[in-house]
Amino acid sequence: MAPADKADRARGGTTSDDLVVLLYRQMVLVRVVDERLIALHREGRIPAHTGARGEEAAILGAAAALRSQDWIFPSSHEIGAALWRGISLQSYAHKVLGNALDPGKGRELSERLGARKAKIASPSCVAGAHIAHAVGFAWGAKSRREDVVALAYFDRAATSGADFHNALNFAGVFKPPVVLFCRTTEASRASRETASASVADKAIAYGIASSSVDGGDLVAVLSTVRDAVTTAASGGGATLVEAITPRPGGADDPIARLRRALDARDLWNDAKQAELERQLDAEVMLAITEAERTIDPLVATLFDDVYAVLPWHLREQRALLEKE
Amino acid sequence: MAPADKADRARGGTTSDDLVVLLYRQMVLVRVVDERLIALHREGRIPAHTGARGEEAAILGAAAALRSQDWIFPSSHEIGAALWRGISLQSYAHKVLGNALDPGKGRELSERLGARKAKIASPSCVAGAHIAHAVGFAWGAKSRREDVVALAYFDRAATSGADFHNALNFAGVFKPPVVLFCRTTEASRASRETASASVADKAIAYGIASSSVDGGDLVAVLSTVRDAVTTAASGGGATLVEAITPRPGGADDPIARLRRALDARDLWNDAKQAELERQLDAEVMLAITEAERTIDPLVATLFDDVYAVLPWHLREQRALLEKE
Amino acid sequence: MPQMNMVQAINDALRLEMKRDDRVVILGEDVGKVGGVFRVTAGLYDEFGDDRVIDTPLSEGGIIGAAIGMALYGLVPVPEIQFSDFIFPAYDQIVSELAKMRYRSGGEYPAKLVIRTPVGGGIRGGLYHSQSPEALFMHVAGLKVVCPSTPYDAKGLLLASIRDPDPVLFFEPKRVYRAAKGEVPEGDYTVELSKAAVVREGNDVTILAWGAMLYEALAAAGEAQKQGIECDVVDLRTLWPVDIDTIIASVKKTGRVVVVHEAPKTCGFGGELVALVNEKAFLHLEAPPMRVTGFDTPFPYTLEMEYLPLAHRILPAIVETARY
Amino acid sequence: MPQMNMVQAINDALRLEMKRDDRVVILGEDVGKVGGVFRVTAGLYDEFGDDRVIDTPLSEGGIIGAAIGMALYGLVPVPEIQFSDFIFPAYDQIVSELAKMRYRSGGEYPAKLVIRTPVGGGIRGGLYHSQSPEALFMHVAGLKVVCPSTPYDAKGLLLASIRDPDPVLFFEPKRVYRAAKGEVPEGDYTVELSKAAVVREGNDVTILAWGAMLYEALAAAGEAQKQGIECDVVDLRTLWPVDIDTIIASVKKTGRVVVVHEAPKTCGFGGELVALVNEKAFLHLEAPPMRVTGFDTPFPYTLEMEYLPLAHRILPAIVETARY
Ligand SMILES: Cc1ncc(C[n+]2csc(CCOP(=O)(O)OP(=O)(O)O)c2C)c(N)n1
Ligand SMILES: Cc1ncc(C[n+]2csc(CCOP(=O)(O)OP(=O)(O)O)c2C)c(N)n1
Ligand SMILES: [Mg+2]
Ligand SMILES: [Mg+2]
Repeated sequence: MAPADKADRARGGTTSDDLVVLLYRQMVLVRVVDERLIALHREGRIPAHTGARGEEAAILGAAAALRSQDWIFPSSHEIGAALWRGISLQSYAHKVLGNALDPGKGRELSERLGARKAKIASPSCVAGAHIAHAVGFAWGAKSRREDVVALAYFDRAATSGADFHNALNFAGVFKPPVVLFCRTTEASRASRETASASVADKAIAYGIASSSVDGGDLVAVLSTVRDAVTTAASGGGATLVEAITPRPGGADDPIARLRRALDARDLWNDAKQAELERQLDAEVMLAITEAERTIDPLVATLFDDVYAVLPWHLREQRALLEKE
Repeated sequence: MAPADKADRARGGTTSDDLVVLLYRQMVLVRVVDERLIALHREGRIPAHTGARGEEAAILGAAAALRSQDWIFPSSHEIGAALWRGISLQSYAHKVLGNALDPGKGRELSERLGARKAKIASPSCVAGAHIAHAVGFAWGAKSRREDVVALAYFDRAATSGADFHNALNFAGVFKPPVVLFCRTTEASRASRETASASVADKAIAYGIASSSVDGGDLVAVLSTVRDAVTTAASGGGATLVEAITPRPGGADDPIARLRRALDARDLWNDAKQAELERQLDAEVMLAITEAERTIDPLVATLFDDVYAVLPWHLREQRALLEKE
Repeated sequence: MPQMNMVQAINDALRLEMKRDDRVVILGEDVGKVGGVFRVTAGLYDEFGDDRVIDTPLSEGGIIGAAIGMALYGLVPVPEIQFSDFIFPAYDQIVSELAKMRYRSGGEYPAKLVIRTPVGGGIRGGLYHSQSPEALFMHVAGLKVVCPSTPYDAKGLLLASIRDPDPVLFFEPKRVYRAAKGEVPEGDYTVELSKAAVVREGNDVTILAWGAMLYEALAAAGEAQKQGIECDVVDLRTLWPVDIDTIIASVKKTGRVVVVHEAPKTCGFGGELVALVNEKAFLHLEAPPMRVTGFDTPFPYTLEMEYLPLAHRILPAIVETARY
Repeated sequence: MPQMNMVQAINDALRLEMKRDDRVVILGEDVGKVGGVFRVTAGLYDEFGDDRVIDTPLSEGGIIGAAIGMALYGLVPVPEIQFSDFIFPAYDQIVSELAKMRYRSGGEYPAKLVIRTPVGGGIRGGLYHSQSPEALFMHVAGLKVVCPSTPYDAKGLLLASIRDPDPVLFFEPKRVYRAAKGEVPEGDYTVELSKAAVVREGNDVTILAWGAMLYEALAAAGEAQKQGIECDVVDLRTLWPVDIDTIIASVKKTGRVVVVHEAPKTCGFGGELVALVNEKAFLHLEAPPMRVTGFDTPFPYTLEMEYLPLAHRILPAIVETARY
């Protein structure tokens, strides 16, 4: 069962201790995955990995605020949301290697993970392109009168692009049930993306609602995004949520912070932590090792999925390649 | 002498009666041109003409607020600004016909008028594309430390496009001396371009200054844009000015309104009006008749100005066409 | 059977398909209340309501970006781009997202939509209301490109395009929107994609054409006959994937080829067709395949009839090829 | 003479020209403090300051739109697009504005800039860090397109491009950024645009190639020699306007042609070259010109080496052409 489904059962709209502990474990999982993959890349075993260290509370808080029928439009690095939605570590490991068992057929970079069964759309490398898709998708749900909310993850740099502008403008005019979730890293606030006081302020230009939240605080993100989902689901249209995320590793590190809170309430302790890390690390290594053993996609698959059916010119090109 | 130069001499930063009367005459000129060209189009003598009825005060007020070294980036229909800057009616008439004496060489639609000698950039048909150019141009002046301000005209619909977003975002970050002048027609406010309360509000998203002004009030536009020019010229960066323009013909018609004010102060009267309209109408008709008599651009000119120098393939294509 | 022009035939197809399939929605600039600047969507807003015939902000990027999202939700959007010259603000969404969605997601996320847009010159539209951008989409894997020349084909191809599983660029030759008339069956029928039509038979020269230029090709073929040259005139109808079998069969019969298109010559579809003919029928060629195309200049305004590859420019190419 | 790789040679050209001409400015994403993701602009920020080496927001449309405005002011911007895959958000500004500015203004407003951007695959970049979009710019009248294959040419062609009066797309083959090494003179020199280089001589088969694929062509030519086939290998260097004389002279000598490029086959530059050879050397052709290109699929990730037209795919084409 996907952690998200367990949570759905546990939850009923409230933030139970069970849910928070479940999410804490997922945050640790994501951190372990990131650190392990970065190390494996240094060893030359896998392609480059950026990860989302410091953004775990923002990513998981937003994902956990969604209902099971809601959809996620990821940008990049939101592997945590996919694992939360039940994508297995093994499946992700195959993707990292881009091998024959990668459900994405070895077509895209390792941190661009979509999955229909998890209701996660196909991410683009083009920063911000998917924000417009989330808006159109939610608009589709609205026009079919179905109770589905879409959430798009993106970061501050994506707000400079045309797609952000188009998406928010259409969201303002057509009021689809969408949550526009910006992960603004502390570090990125120094960069010259915009002179606006905040990303949240940009909502004014489009006549949509907005809120700001401490992206290092899991429970705060969860509750802020839940409100936005409720607004969306009840016909209130789009909300631009800005979650400002801390630098990882320091005192504000979202995992360390949540850990302190759980420890204080005896919901967690050093022994549990050590055991969890050992177990997760082993799972990650096992999955990667298994993926390394798997063959590459077959050459003929190069030509699949360009169109629904192979047209004559791709049949010819495939035959040529197979002949060689 | 261009009306703008006469005005420059008369002015010294203040809004003298002379200046207002001069601008009033230009507003009437533009209206006469528009009405005459629309009628001539109905007769099938010239291509379609949209004109700028109701927007004369906004267009001329903004143009007259600029200093002689400042540049204009037009969108469309801002023929009034070109005439103000000294483009002759005759030259414009040649453009309307797209003939051999059209300085634009018969390459663009009749209401897309640029002219280097009048410091008016080349307008695009792509709504909003030029706004980014105005920002880049002003940025160029800033980086050369030269005291030049650029003003871009556009309308509310153009705010939906990517170029508006890019231009304003870059303007916020790099603070070029630019005035972003939106002509919002009363009619267009009903259209579904945006859910923002106003165009001026959109400045918040980019951290730039803004102001709103009654676009039917020549003197108000003049003074608002002068302020924006002063801000720009003194290092204060960009201002987004929204001028809301009335429906033409009614009580709020900008020409009728200014006329009432001038009449009340004995600066204008029926006799002057009748004389002016008669004279302008004759000038327009003369210019168009002359333009109609002028031949089309020579066929060989089709290939000029694609590149600075004709490359081999265009030499071949020109030879082919001339052979036929 | 009723007589229709192409505008009516397309309108008929849209109405029929919207009745048959409630997932079909139309969106674009002024497609709703106004019924489109060419009246192609006239009446649909009243019949299907503003949930299914949607006036959007002036943003082609927003239109296509949102339409992709709608398609992911399960709708079948048929966005209109008012003029194909204005498709470029949406180019990134089309080539980076729409064309690659199925592929990059390993087949999980086909994104199906049909983009309708008028193409071509001859209506005194100047640089930005005249272009024929087909090659810019054919070079991008994952897209299909269709361009009808008759009302019958327009209806049948549009219905086939909407029901096809892949994204289609549906280019409408606006010069013959009203001029092309013919019998169009009431009710449902399709014209299969990737099937060309031999619209005139002859053994001497193959002419490959489509859209508005088909009529010029036919006129030239008529003139050529007076000189004893019999032409096989092939209306490609679907430009990509093209009906290679029909083309090669004709070329094997005639040994001589003239390709006609409005778009600029360099890297246009003409070059591709010449290369394909070389690859598949080299030993049958009795003369170098010729291209009669628009010139490698922007589309001019006054001299547009000199720019277009009209019958009087096609005829000498036919004669030269035949006599080679 | 110092040995340089291509990154160093381009950096050297930029430094030299920025010293020589203070109108030259660089702008782009992370071109300043970071020195570019490929380090091509390294050190320039420190040397010339942030007025001339400018870090911009993440918006290719904004970068090119603003650069056009700077060019109109009189600067000579050399914007960098971080990967050519991300050039499409700027496509409208490039094809509708930059390419057409001189033409539509009747020659009054040339807009001169050089857009530098890395192209090509082979670095495990997947769909969006690997493409070769040259044909999408060559089809648009008004642009020049350059792609060097050696450090010497990269420096000389970049200096020529910056001094050329027309807008240039300068495509840098990133797969050989560091692998291509050679002697590069210190100080000023140019390599004339539109001049190809015959880099290996032979009488049997002409190979037309450029960029990273030149090395594959040379490797294949070396192998072919072992089978007794002598190849004329032509490095086009400037893709458009291409050096037609050198191409045709070679084809008249050999009668056989193989074109190699990474971009997809359909409507790529290969088709154009085949058509040009047909038009100008038909009677000299002893075999059908062949194309060895990328496939008509999006650029894959895992299977990229199967996608690329490497030497082992070029060789059979050479042999087949030679033995035809
Ligand atoms: C349209 C587009 N242009 C350029 C890029 C390349 N790119 C990827 S990340 C990035 C810098 C901005 O990323 P940021 O979010 O600030 O850093 P991150 O959080 O990814 O570390 C750039 C320019 C892109 N993905 N999309
Ligand atoms: C990018 C782009 N898309 C479409 C168009 C076509 N177009 C011209 S005016 C217009 C309607 C919006 O114009 P608006 O300013 O509201 O009306 P106007 O003041 O011109 O009468 C449209 C869609 C365009 N010029 N540019
Ligand atoms: Mg980021
Ligand atoms: Mg308007």
